[in-house]
Amino acid sequence: MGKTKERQVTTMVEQSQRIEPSPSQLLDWYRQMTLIRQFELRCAQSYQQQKIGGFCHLYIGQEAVAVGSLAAARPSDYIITAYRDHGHAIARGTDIYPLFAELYGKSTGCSHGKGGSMHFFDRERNFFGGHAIVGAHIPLATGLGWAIKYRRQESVVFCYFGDGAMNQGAFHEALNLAGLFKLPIVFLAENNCYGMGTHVQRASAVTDLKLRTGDAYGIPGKDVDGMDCPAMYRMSQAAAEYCRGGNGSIFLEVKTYRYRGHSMSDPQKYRTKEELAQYQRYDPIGRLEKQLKDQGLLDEKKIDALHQAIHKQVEEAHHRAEQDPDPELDDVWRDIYANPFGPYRS
Amino acid sequence: MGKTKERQVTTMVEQSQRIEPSPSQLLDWYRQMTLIRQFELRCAQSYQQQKIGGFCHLYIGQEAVAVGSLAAARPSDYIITAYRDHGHAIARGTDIYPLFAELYGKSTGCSHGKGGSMHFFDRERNFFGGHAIVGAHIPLATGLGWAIKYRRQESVVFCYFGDGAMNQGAFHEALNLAGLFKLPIVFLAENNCYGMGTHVQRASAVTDLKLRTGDAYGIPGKDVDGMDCPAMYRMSQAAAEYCRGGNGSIFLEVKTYRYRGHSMSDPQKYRTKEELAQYQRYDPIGRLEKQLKDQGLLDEKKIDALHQAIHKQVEEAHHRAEQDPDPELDDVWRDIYANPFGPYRS
Amino acid sequence: MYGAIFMRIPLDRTGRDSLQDDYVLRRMFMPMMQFREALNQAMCEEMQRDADVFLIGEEVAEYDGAYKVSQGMLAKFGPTRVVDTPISECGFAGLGIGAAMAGLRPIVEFMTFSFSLVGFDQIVNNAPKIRHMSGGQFKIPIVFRGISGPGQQLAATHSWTIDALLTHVPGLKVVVPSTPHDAKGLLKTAIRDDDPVFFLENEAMYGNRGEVPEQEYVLPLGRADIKRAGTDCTVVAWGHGCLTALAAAERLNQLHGLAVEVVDLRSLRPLDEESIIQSVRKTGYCVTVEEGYPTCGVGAEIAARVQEKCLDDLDNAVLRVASLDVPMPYSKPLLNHVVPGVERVAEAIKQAVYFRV
Amino acid sequence: MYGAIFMRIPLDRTGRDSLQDDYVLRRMFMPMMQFREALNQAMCEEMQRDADVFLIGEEVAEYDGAYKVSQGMLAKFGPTRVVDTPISECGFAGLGIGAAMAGLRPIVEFMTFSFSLVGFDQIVNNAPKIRHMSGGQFKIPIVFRGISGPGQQLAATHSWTIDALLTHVPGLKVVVPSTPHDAKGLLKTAIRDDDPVFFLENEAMYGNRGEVPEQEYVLPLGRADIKRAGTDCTVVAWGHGCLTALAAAERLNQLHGLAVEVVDLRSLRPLDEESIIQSVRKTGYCVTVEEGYPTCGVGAEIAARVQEKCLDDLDNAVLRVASLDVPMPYSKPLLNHVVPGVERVAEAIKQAVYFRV
Ligand SMILES: Cc1ncc(C[n+]2csc(CCOP(=O)(O)OP(=O)(O)O)c2C)c(N)n1
Ligand SMILES: Cc1ncc(C[n+]2csc(CCOP(=O)(O)OP(=O)(O)O)c2C)c(N)n1
Ligand SMILES: [Mg+2]
Ligand SMILES: [Mg+2]
Repeated sequence: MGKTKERQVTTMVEQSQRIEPSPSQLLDWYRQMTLIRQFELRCAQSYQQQKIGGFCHLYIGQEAVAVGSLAAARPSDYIITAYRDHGHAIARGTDIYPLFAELYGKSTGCSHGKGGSMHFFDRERNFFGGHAIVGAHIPLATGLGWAIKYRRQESVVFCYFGDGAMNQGAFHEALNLAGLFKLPIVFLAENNCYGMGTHVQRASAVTDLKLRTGDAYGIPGKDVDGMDCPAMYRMSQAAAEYCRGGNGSIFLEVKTYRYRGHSMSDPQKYRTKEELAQYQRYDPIGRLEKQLKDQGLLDEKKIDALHQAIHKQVEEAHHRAEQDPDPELDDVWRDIYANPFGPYRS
Repeated sequence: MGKTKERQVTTMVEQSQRIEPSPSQLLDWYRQMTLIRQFELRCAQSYQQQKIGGFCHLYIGQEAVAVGSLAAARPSDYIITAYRDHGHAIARGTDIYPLFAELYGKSTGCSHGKGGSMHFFDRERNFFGGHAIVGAHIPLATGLGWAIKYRRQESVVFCYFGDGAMNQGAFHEALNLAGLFKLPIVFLAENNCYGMGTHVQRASAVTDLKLRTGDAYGIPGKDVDGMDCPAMYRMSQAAAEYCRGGNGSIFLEVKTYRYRGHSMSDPQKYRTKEELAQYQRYDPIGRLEKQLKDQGLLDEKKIDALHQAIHKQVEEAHHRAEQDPDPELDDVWRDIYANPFGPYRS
Repeated sequence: MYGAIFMRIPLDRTGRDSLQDDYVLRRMFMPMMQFREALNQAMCEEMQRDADVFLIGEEVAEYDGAYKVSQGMLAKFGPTRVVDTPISECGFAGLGIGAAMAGLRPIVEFMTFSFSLVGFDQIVNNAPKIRHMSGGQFKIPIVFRGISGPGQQLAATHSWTIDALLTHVPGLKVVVPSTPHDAKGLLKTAIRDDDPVFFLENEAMYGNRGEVPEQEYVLPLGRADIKRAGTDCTVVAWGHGCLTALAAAERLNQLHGLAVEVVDLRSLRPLDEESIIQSVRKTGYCVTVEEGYPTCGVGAEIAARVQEKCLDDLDNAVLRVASLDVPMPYSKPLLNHVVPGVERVAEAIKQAVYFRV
Repeated sequence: MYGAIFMRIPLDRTGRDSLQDDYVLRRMFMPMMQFREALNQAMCEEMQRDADVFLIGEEVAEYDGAYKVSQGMLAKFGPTRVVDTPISECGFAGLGIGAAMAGLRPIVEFMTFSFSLVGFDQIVNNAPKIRHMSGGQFKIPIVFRGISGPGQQLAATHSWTIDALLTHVPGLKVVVPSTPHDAKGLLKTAIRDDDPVFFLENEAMYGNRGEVPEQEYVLPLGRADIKRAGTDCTVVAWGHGCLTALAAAERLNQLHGLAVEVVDLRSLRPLDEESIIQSVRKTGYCVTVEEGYPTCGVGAEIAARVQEKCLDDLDNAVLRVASLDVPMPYSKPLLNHVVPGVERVAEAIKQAVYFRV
């Protein structure tokens, strides 16, 4: 990686350290992370009751990544991620009612019941989806970045994927294109240590993931503590600025951990309870809660009130979604073609 | 890249410098390179006469790469390359008569007329082919390396590909597998500055190709002068030893240049005559010829005799191949299945 | 070199109302033009018309296109709109799809569709399904174009006729023109279409010349064209196979006075089933012609539909002509033996109509 | 739980002479076994028999297989022969093919064949064509196995029935068993076969139980099996679709006394055309059942062949039952509407035989 790039990155990191979130931001993030977690606990429950089908990949433990990074995103920025997408959608501001409805396969769902847990979309919020083929959305991110550059916009793409996805050819080709065309993309590798049951050490020849993109694609890499929401925000904000400045792409190795199994049907024999417990000690929500308490911004009463409000919000959205009608059977022919023909004409 | 790896590579380079090819080796390489060039000039002629079909990618200018590196290969080593494969097959020892016959699509061809220029194969010499989908043979090389390791053999894979191929996903996945499983593979990227009409600077976000594999896959990279046959030999020999020693794979960025168009139908508007002329000054054959003359191993008379012998060899092989019969039409059903059925049964 | 015709473009049965204005009877001047020029014109006109359209692919810009289809376009539109890529089919196909999601209208050139297989997931999963999986929130207005069909002795991996693999997949559209005229009109429509359209060309046809109107025109997707009218046998073909079929029809007419009707599908998805059925109802016989592998091919689909929709009108089974069921060999005589030529098509037609000398 | 039968494995018409010794009438004890156990046994037996056989794929080793097909195999054979990979389908498919070229006999597991599309070039270009392009110098004894078919609400990209895409390609073999018995016998043959064999399983069937002989046995590729004999209508099916067909046949028998014959193809390439034709000659009616997309599907191929080979024996057109021609939706009622169930197959059969109450 060239000297200029290195200097730019040092500047970026320094800049990030000067960014100070406001109390209201911190409180909002606490609320968002709690909302994501409550949402997902409710999902887990419904899934176990077999009311939700398909695969369901919970984000529990990783909430700070989506919340902290997307706090740095403008409404005009583009967001794209993989199938573990609940947290990103909620942090992007999608209401949880259409998300629940999607999980229930209802036509009121955020993808009209066609996508399910792995395929949340929200066009209005520039949320370009959850995508379920590992790595296959990373090239799409280059297209989003391309469109931004083509139109000389100031926007940035936030592209999320897992440590496991980095071993896909699609990752390689996309990163080279992003480096070559200097596309405004923040690549966020959520390194939660596992791709399904395989530890990153057993999947990646090099485990220091932040190094994988510098010499290979001229895209500087930095790591960041994904269990620390303000840290995520600071680095993402600086990274987005770096990209808006026309410097091309940047790569963040986000160190995080998922508490639950890969999906709902994972016996998790590949890790010990101790390993899990160790990470849970750094729980992103607990950590921010403590900070907010220390700063006098939260107390037990406020926390209780907030949790109750969120609980109510979750239950109401869930209930409403559950009551919604299933799609009409004829819906299977709809929304396949934008210029439909034959049986696809509605 | 780890400290241990770096040390190993330094050792390898030092070792390579101590390797001294014998006079008879040098003379043989001179003969081989001349044979390859004469062979290909004959190909070009036949192609222009439209006696040869398909695509035909000449190796002229790059002869030192195949000859020098394959001088380091044992008969039990595995060789695999892309569609620009004439030089590798000849340097591996395949007789030029079945190669000509292949170009003519004859059943006496090295691939029985089924493969053509891009698909030379020679099982007997562990030459695992010419492959025409860019990058797609690199994963095959990991399989060859896997088989060697599985059987605890001492062999090494020599895997050749172009600078352009390095932007394929297949390259990425293969290098990661090779790094992860520590497979005995010498990866030789023949950087001839162009993938078709696209300069490496316009295709690769990072043009210092030798750096692309260290941090990304834990596979150390070194560059080597591909216009210098003895240098190619020394480095390849040391690299092969590195792999035989159980250290895993190694990556060589081979700096070279092709004199002819990408294929026979390339108007070459993407480069200047001067650029070409500059590289031709370092012509691998001319350079070795000068060295051999300086060492008193060759003189004009010997050179003449050798050229005439090779000319005769080429003409005879060509003539014989041209006379050979076309395959029987029923041959189209043959050699598709090893355990054939229905119409594929011969 | 100039003709003048009335274009036979019907007004009904098209899915694209917004385009119907263009389908009018018009007197047109028809200069002769190469297939590749027609494609070039279509792209240039659409790029002039709509700033969101851009062309991307290997060697499309500085090299002027591996097969010179994009000749001069870099000079005309500059490097932001005519874009060379690394050899990364998965990457730049995905880039195109992402750009389409963001509202641009990319034309992605595959040097040949044989190379698209390394990016197959992008083209059969992302392109056709993201709209659906998002419940219709996104449209994917993208054209993938390039060569489909066996080239000149390029051997097995380089000689894909990809028609059937793509036609199999709902969410895509597949267009295969057989004349410069159709190529231009269909490509313009494909570029304006809001869905992923695969536009399949053929190396052997790039140099073909044909009449192309001077005035602007577009052709609807999903409308077959009767390239030769006849009453004795229906031959269903498309792309390069259509030319083979026409030659066979001509030969049979000259030799035996047979009146063969050649239905040029022009697009495989949407498929103009009605035109096929109508023709078969008339002739009672049907032969399909394709250059791809026979098994689960497009010919199989047509045969299955024809027997389903008009079994009682058939006086013989639908016969399929396709490449032999083998990988393409390099050797020229072998290759010519594998790919269906005029002779083989003519024989099949004779067999289909129980023709005996 | 134990039955005893004489196995009906004929001796003729098989392409694999070396295996014929195994196809003898034998009295066998038949313990009940899950489909996944049958697969597991087949792999274990072949790995015990031949040290060149190894299993590689995502999560096959330490995780015991994403769908537990390889349960216990790591413990039995160690990490050199039961190998976890990164999520690199192109990479490890290629690794398998390369290892096969070098003489090993890999079994490559795709978690599902939906994921194989990112490595599609390896499986449709390298695997089936290298032998051919080398003029027969190399054989590629490799098995790719995994799930093909819509799972439980996995949405469009994850629900591929890949049968037709693969069957299209000469150079491959495609096997789709419907019972634990067939699965074991066919997988063992596939592993011993010297060509690339695609072995397509189905999540919905892994838990199914059936009788499996205790003694060793293998089954030939390319031999259909009449899973239910009947005289009123031929239903051609395979894999999971075969179970749907059997259920429909049973229902029609109970409700209306129809005697439906169900031909289980078991392998799509080689395809046992003779068995299909024989059955259709007998019944005069034919329905195909598949879970993939209909267009250019395997049903189309069968319909095309049936009408070609025995048009005069058909008393009605061949009807195809397939998934609707749409991407798979997530919603359960929508999914169930798209994938053909017993009801839809039964209706098609009634329609095919002009059945009226
Ligand atoms: C191409 C492909 N291969 C395999 C899978 C199955 N699969 C789904 S998620 C997953 C693990 C991905 O791990 P990672 O990228 O680290 O993301 P995480 O699940 O940890 O968020 C696998 C193997 C898939 N969906 N797509
Ligand atoms: C996947 C794929 N894409 C495109 C092509 C067309 N093509 C053949 S060779 C080539 C250039 C390759 O360049 P490089 O790897 O540098 O090798 P070189 O030709 O310089 O030896 C291209 C684009 C192909 N064969 N395969
Ligand atoms: Mg992970
Ligand atoms: Mg090159």
